Amino acid sequence: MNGWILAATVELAGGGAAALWGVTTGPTGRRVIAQNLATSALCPALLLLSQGYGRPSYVDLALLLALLGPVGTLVFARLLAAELERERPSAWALTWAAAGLGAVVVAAVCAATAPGRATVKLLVVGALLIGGNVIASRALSGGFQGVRGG
Amino acid sequence: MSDAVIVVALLLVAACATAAVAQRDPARQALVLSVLGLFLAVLFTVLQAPDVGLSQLAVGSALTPLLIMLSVRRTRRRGRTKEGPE
Amino acid sequence: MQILPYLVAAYVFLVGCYGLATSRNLIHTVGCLSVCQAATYVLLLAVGYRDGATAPVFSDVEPGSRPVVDPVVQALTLTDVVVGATVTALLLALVLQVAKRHGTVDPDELRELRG
Amino acid sequence: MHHLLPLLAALPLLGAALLVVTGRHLPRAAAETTGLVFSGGTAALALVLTLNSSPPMVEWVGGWLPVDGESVGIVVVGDGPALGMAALVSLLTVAALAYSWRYFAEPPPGHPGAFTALMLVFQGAMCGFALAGDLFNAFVFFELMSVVAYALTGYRIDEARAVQGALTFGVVNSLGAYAMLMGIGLLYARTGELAMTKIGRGLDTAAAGHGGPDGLVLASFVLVLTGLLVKAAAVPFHFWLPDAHAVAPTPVCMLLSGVMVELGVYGVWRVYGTVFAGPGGIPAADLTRALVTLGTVTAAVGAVMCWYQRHIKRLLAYSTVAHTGLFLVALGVLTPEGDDGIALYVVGHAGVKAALFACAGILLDRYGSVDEHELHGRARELPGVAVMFAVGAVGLAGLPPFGTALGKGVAEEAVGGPLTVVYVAASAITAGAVLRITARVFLGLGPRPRDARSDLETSGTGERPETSGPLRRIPDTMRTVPAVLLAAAFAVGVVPAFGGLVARSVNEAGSGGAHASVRWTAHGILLGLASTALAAALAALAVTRPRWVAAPGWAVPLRRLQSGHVGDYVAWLLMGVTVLGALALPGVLGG
Amino acid sequence: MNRLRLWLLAVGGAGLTALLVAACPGLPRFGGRSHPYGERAVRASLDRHTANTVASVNFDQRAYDTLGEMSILFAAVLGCVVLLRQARDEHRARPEPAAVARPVRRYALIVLPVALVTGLYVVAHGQLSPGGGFQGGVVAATALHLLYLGADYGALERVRPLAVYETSDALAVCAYLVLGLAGVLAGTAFLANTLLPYGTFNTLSSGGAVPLLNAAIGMEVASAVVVLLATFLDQAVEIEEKQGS
Repeated sequence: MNGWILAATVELAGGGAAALWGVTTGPTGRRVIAQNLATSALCPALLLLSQGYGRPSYVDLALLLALLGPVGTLVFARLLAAELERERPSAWALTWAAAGLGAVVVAAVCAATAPGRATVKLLVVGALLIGGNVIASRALSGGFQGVRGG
Repeated sequence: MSDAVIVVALLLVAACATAAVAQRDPARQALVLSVLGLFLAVLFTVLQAPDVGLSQLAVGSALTPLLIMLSVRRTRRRGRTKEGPE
Repeated sequence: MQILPYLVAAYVFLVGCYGLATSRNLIHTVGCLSVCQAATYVLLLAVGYRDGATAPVFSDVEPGSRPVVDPVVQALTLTDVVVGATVTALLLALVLQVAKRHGTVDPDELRELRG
Repeated sequence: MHHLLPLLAALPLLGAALLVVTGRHLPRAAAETTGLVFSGGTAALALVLTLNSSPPMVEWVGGWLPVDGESVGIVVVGDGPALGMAALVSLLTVAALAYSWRYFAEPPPGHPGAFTALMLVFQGAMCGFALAGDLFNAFVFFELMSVVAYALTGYRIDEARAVQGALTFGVVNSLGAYAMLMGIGLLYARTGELAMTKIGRGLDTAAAGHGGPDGLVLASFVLVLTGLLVKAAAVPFHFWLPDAHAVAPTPVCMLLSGVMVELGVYGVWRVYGTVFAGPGGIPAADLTRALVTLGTVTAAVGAVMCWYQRHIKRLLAYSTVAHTGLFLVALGVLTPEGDDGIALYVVGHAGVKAALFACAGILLDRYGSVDEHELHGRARELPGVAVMFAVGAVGLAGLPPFGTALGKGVAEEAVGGPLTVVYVAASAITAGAVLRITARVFLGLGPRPRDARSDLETSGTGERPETSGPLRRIPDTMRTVPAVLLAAAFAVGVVPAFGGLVARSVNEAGSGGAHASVRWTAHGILLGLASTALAAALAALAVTRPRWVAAPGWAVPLRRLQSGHVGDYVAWLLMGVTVLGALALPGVLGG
Repeated sequence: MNRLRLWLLAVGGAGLTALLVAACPGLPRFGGRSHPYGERAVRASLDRHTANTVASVNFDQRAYDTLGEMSILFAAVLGCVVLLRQARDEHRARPEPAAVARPVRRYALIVLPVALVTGLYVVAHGQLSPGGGFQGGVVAATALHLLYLGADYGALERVRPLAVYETSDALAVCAYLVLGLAGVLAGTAFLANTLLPYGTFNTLSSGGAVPLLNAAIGMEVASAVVVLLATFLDQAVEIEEKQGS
């Protein structure tokens, strides 16, 4: 048990429980937001775990999640567009808080690894994570309109 | 103590599975299932199975939700045309 | 901790079965089936786990420097994940056709195939 | 020679892939010929290997030969029963493909070979499952076989019943497969091995440590058997079968009822014999209790439900349920004679049942209906089909010298005592129902039956022919295939060397090395004649005095259980797990 | 809810629970050290210079299982194509183009190439680091569908000649089988990994036939997922029932 794993455990417990609560209660719009935030909570946890286990190859998991998590949210934004258009859910404070958390974790892990290809990969993960989440939030609060036939 | 993270991941999976069954609306269930996929991927990571975690992420985060949501859309659209033209 | 992962696997399987039996929507039924399958992943990987070990992937660690978990169950689970995804897709295709031909996805309203 | 064993699974898969690659550019006839070539080639290979299966062959896929008895590869077994099942599967696939020659109305646009390709994958999957000597590998091919079967069952997407039946089939069988995988996981946890023989040895070693089997062995036994018994459609796991077999396209029905269900029984035999038969497994008395109980109930329920059907394909599906029960009973007594008996019975039954389904398919395509009441007397113009249907019925009853009669006679002697009654009754009732159909539909005997309560039964009216429009003339392929199948079922009993060959190869692979001889006995011949006479009497009674054999009150709840609701079937599956566990419990407690 | 079903469920569920709980004490302690097959697999993998043991189990030691798994995917996709074909009473309608907010569209178009490259990377490194043909193939196929999410269905259809994907799906299956048959023709065994040199440990070409089988799976999975999603998208977006049917 080292600090990295402890941090990951805390983040997993807090972020995971919050995401689970959010995704099972309330109106549909809020649930989709919670689904989006689950990505932003768990992706940094995966980075921390990779560092904690001393296995740089585990970063691939975070990379894949940062790539595909927002894609999944876009799926919901696209196919639930009619409902979301009515609700227009937005939680910018939470989104930016999650983005900040992601940035902090990426910075911390970067600082702990020797500069090189691994750092580039981490930065790509960070950029994809933050960019993806912000865009997914944007898509939820009215990114798709007039989606009927398509 | 080093098992704490495994316990957390296991409990999240169990809770999320319960929630996925309890959501009776398929669109909402798809949301919970996608989160369940993420929790499973994390559980696989802490059980030191990154290969399986990767495939769970690849399948669970975008592919399965897309399939379910497309099916929901198709069945709902059917219901709408039955009620009459929009 | 000794048997918690196994209990979780059993619990998830049972919860999935409950959902299957009480489902009111066939798409939901297919979702519950994938919950049942999640139980098999948890069981298999829990069986292969080993305390303090790491993944049996030697791209970034020296072989033999650290104990590794069982790779066989991971390969089995990988196969299982693929099977789960494809079965979900095929069953959803059938649900779509049921929706078209019966006009409903509620199993209680299907009035064929009795006796 | 043994290097060729995995090809039995690989060749049909290669054929299917090639058909999809070239599918867009091939004319339909070429696609179907390709299918026949690949499936026939596999059948030939299976036959050659079967004839060379003594002594049994073993192949380690990938060349991972064991070092000091330990291997990391997958083992494929080529003993008599495995190769015999593969040969049976392959020959029946050839028959089904020949039957469906230019059969379906409209192949999916751009995929003229899709149906043939799926049939080839189905064949490859069943061969792979039959040869599997590794438990997880068996699961993979089991799942492949199921997935193809769901797709084939729902092939006629215009039919409301077909898609519902396929979905029920899919959900119940997938759940059964996952239960089986849980069981495999438990076995791996205990022994750390996946090859069946190694698991068996591992269980014995573990049990030697702490005296006899424990809860884990029981749980894994029940879970693995659940998967296999769902496939074998034992009561109460059987509900999906009539729903699926009655709605699948006819060539698919021939395979589903002819061999796929029997592969479930074969799986039980293989898994018990190699994994659970040792001192660390489930004691023989418990297996006997479990299988004989479930088998008897299955035979009874199948026979009763079969009798009250008016949908002809559904009736045949229930007769498959009844016969599976008989197979399970003979398997459960765990004697070499019992094993030989079911081996022969399965071969004969496959020919007879496939031929009956083929005849039902002719009715469907000629009249657009498979309803006994609606078709009353209409099929008088098809005397050839009538003869085949009647011959199939007496084959089902076990009239000597059909292969079914030989197998049934040997099995009856093996089970002995009151269980013989189950054999005679179940085969007589199912055959009587088929004879009743022959009399009413093909001969127009008796008054036209009146429709009963429609919420209790599924009628066979309003079905759509599988060909483009109702057939005016029955194609030669559709007539020849059932005739050949019936002749084959006849030959199984008549060719004297065949029974001995089957018995020798079955006993060499299992049954603890004990050899039993298989021959016609006066006892078996008399019982076969008795079943046939009883069947004829029942049919005559039903046609002339319909009121005497009308559904009594006690049958209503039984029929209501078949509710068409997938939730009910899942609940029954859980119930079945519990019953199976309870039946196998005493040995574990005692140990 | 049906009363009988609830009773069955209660009794059956209780029985299954008892069975599974009874099995738990018999299971080895979680995290135990006895994994005979696993240890043999690790040794065999290192002998053949495959850094990712899981890839070695999947594509070398238990490649026959992977053949079955691949066939399941192949059969399921073929099954979906057959089941979701256009029925007699249906017709196709052109979907209307969707209005997508500009940042979302831009994001989709930027991420698409990144995801494709990631997918290929995951496939190519399958025998070294976590990942492989299956994971990478799904990522690559999902990437293509960003076009649907970021633009509309018409844009996706323009880059997706379905026939090509169906053919490459089946070709990949053929390639896997032919690689397996090569072993039989060479006189060793089906799917034997003895024909190619094992290469240097922890490089892209190590492991003999493992990278080839891995690539075949990657191609198969990517094409299969594209076809699978295409059949569902067609249903959800294009195919409509005729009015009055």
